[in-house]
Amino acid sequence: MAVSWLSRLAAQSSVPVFPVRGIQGEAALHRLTLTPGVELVDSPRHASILLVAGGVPPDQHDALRRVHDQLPNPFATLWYRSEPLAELASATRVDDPDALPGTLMTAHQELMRGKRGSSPRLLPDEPPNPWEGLGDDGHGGEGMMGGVPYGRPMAMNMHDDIRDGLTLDSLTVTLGPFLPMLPPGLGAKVTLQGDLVQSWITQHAPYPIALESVFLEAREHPVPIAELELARARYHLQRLAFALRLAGLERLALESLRLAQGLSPDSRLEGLRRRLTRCGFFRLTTTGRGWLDETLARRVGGVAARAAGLEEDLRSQDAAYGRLKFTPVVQSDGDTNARWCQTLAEIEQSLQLARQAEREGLYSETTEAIETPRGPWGEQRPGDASGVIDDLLPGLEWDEAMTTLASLDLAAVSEWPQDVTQELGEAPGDGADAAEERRA
Amino acid sequence: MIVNELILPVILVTIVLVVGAYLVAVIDGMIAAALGTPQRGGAWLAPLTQGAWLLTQQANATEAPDWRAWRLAPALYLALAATGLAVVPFSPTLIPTDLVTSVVLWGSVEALATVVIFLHGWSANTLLALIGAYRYVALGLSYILISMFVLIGVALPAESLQFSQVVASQEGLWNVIRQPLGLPLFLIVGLGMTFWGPFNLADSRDLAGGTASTVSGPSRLVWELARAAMLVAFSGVAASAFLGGWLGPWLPGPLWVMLKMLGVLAVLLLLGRLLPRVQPERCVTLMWVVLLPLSFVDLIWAGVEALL
Amino acid sequence: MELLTLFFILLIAAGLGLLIQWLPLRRQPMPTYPQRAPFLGGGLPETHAWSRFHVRYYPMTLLLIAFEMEMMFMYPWAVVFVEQGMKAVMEMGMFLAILSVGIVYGWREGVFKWQ
Amino acid sequence: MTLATLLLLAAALIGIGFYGALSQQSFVMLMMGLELILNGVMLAAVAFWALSGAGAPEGQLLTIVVMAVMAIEMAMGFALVVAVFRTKQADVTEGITGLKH
Amino acid sequence: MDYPLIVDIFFLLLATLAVVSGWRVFCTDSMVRASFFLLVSFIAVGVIMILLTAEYLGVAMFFMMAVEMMVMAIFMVMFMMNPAGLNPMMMVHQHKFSIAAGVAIFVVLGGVALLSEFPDNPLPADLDPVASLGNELLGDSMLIFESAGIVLLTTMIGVVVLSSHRGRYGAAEEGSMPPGLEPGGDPAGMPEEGDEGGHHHCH
Repeated sequence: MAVSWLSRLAAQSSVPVFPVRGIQGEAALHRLTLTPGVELVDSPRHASILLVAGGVPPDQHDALRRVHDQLPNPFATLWYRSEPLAELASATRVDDPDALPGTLMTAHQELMRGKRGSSPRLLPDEPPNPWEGLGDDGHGGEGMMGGVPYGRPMAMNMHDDIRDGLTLDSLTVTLGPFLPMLPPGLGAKVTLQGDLVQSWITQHAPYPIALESVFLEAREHPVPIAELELARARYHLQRLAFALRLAGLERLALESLRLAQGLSPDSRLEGLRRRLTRCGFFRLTTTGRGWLDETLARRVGGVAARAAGLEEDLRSQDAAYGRLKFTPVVQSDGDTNARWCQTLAEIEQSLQLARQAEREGLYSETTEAIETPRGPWGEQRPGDASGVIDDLLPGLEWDEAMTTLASLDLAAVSEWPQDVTQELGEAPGDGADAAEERRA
Repeated sequence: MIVNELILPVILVTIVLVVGAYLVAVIDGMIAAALGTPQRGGAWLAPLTQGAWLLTQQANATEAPDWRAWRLAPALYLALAATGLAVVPFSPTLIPTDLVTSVVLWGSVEALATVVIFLHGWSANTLLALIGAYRYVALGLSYILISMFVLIGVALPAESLQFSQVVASQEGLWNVIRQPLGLPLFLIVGLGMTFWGPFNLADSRDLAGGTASTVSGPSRLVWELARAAMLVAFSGVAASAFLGGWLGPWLPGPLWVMLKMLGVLAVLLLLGRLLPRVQPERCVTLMWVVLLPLSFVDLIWAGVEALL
Repeated sequence: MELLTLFFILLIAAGLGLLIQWLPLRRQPMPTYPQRAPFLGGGLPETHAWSRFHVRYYPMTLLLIAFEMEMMFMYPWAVVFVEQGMKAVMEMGMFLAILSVGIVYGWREGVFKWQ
Repeated sequence: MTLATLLLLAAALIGIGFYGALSQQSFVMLMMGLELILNGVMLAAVAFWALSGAGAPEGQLLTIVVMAVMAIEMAMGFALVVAVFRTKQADVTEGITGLKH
Repeated sequence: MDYPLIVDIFFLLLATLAVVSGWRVFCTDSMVRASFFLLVSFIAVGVIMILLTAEYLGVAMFFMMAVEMMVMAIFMVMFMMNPAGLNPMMMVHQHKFSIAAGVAIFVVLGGVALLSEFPDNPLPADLDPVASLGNELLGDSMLIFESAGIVLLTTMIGVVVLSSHRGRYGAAEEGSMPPGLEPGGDPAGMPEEGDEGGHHHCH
């Protein structure tokens, strides 16, 4: 009796969702962030629903199985525009972004009320290494440091420390591809000593990102500059939102996303920028670390290059932009701080260009070389630049490494455009959201 | 006598702790909604449904945790919060633990909180929790000196290390006005103690939840409850040290204490939502090089003021 | 008496904390090994996380112990501050001077940085 | 709780502390032993102060001084361990004796 | 001086706790547990001190020892192999001798405690222990107070010189570098001297 009462109460809680960010799943997650009653959490242990948003390449299915098995009972899985794993063929699959929040909530409620069973465990219940009863002490090996107690070897000092002279144990782990603070798909083999990154070897490049279709159209025929610039600003705002969420600024992250959602040439960035500066984001959170030299900055391209002082922007080759008196903004320092300053400056510039271009009804003219928000697209699309971080992150403290990573845009550009209906569709919760706010 | 000195205070502390922790969640939800976080359902029900969900969720384990320490840490953190609340005088007579050195006892609660939070992250035996634990220790060992200086500042005019005397010494003028630097510095300590908002170095997002990243179900419920309870205890101490505790016209003393606690809570929760997380290395430097000297200034101010 | 009250309060709070955890856990089976593996976004650790953890702020902790000891003297001093008047003020001056020298020296040597 | 029982407890703590200080190979564990000895000493000092010294303030002062000794011993001890470890990559007592020569 | 029965009961419990946790320090595999067992032992002794009306010293014991044992745990984990005791281990030498020495010391000291006569001079009823300590510190024992300050300052400096490899006079063999690098000069993220507040903002 008491239990059923408890589960009825639990069914009314907001839905804790752990998102696995697959290929092209970001847009749906941005919308979920703004949906009331859904909470995107950072650890699978804090979730009742595993949402696989977007496709996952077959070679990463093992990693997906591991994440799947890390959710505590009871939990359900939901596949958004993604093929469920073979073992979970009967799992719920959703393709319509509008239906996603509703399906999530129903799944959570059914789970709590006991109408839906928990998703089955996929991996065998075995320790990573057999250990019980082996060796001197029954701990899987001999000696103080030998063996595999509880199924895993002990940490040893393998690398000399790179900062002070104390060489202590280093921890080597593979991270990703579904770690929420890394870019989607990025996987790496990382050695840490203390909370300092000793070495970082990128194993899986981040998933290619899909740009809005207007950028692909711009490669084929002239498009309105206003549209192009708004799409650019939207892209940067969404990246900013991710970094702000990471920095614990939930409020500004949401503001940034909302701004992106309702972006028009009349949108203004000043409010967001003022709040960012006032709350100390540039002083307390971003650091002067993560510095890219000229070669590395050129490899990454785009914002990172201009933040490092390279005046490279393909827009200056376009005659239409020339009529708008476009000159690229640049920063000189090339560190995390400079990259965010650059991003903000570029959003502002894009909004201003969009206003001007709309007034004058300008179309882009050059189609051979366009500047995407990710970087220059001349001969070929901006490629994967995740190799850069292998040199950049060693020596950084974990928090610095994550902040640096968030400030870098490394993924390649996909050849497919982002799904249009998804981006332009009205957010389902918007009206209800405002009503809720008033009531609270 | 037993009723007045034993049963009443025990019940009072328990109720204030539990109701206070609930109110922390409610106020935080309201602030979040006011700042634009989309919310479904009322702020009043949300903590209860969340708690119910955690109770029905399975408690997670790790491969080889330090079981006892892992389960004990949240409970001990809650117990520390209760101890902190016990030193708060609710009225001249209604004081759960009126130790002669209750100010120092609160200092020990702060120091022991660091130990407990470390233990919570350490005993899980996973990378992210471990980093969170160690990172928190850097913060915990930095704020403790600031807190001590600020509290010694309020002890000077009272000529006592007893919170009831500290409150009594504010009869004429509250310490928040008499020692203007004190309360802001102390609030920073409060955010640090509960790793809330800008000082959330233990359970931060960049560690996927840090020390709490591997706990789920009832254990996580106790941990979050204890964290909220610690905020309540802290606000009680701040209210008596700086806002004149039970002093105030018209209303009875205990009511004043609770109103002031609510005020401090609201400020803390708002700060937690408005400020970004401070980068750990910068946080330590900030504490030692900026805030600690400021607390020296506060102490000198308090000393000169007490002698005049 | 106040200690007894404190003891009961401690007992209730700690008991509550343990009970909430223990009651639902009685009937729960041990989670499977894959579930217990550390969460690294699908990745795996090579070793146990428990290790000789390289703490990057260790000089700061040692400095703190010395500071903490000074605080030990400060509390009784606070009680008699008003009574003792000028003498106590001089004492305070000396204390703060020592501490400030310690902080400035530590700062110059980069003690508050990650080593 | 009489003076005799308090001193007996102090003696027990000191005894355990001595066992630890003598038997542990590692320098940090050795320091644990020393701390336990000082723990007993402090208890004895307070017991004398409260029950036998008629509240002479020197009793409390002695305790504080012991505590200070403890803190200094710990801070210097750990600093030494760091310095030794940096040159020798070892933490056992033998490492420290090596430093003397 | 007579204490009520409940005090005696609590004393007995606390004494057991202090001794048992003190003993557990040396027979647990996990270094973190060992440090915190020691902390428990200290806290138990601290509570006994409070029962003896040394209210300041008892409570001060809590915060001093909480910080010290936290630092202790950090260093123990840093420098001991197998810090969590995942593999059972025994890191002792001269074991028998040490046990004998420990027991002998207990017997001798315990004998002294039981057999010798100490004057029975309980605390005066009107004594304020904290104020008396404060007055002593600012009165007769001023010298101790002052010299403690100096000694602690020396400790601070000594500790920094010994433990920090980034001292001005030479450094450890590896990983050391002179201070005062040009800002932003090192991609490896070596800490730079004096980069407080000098950060660039956008306006």
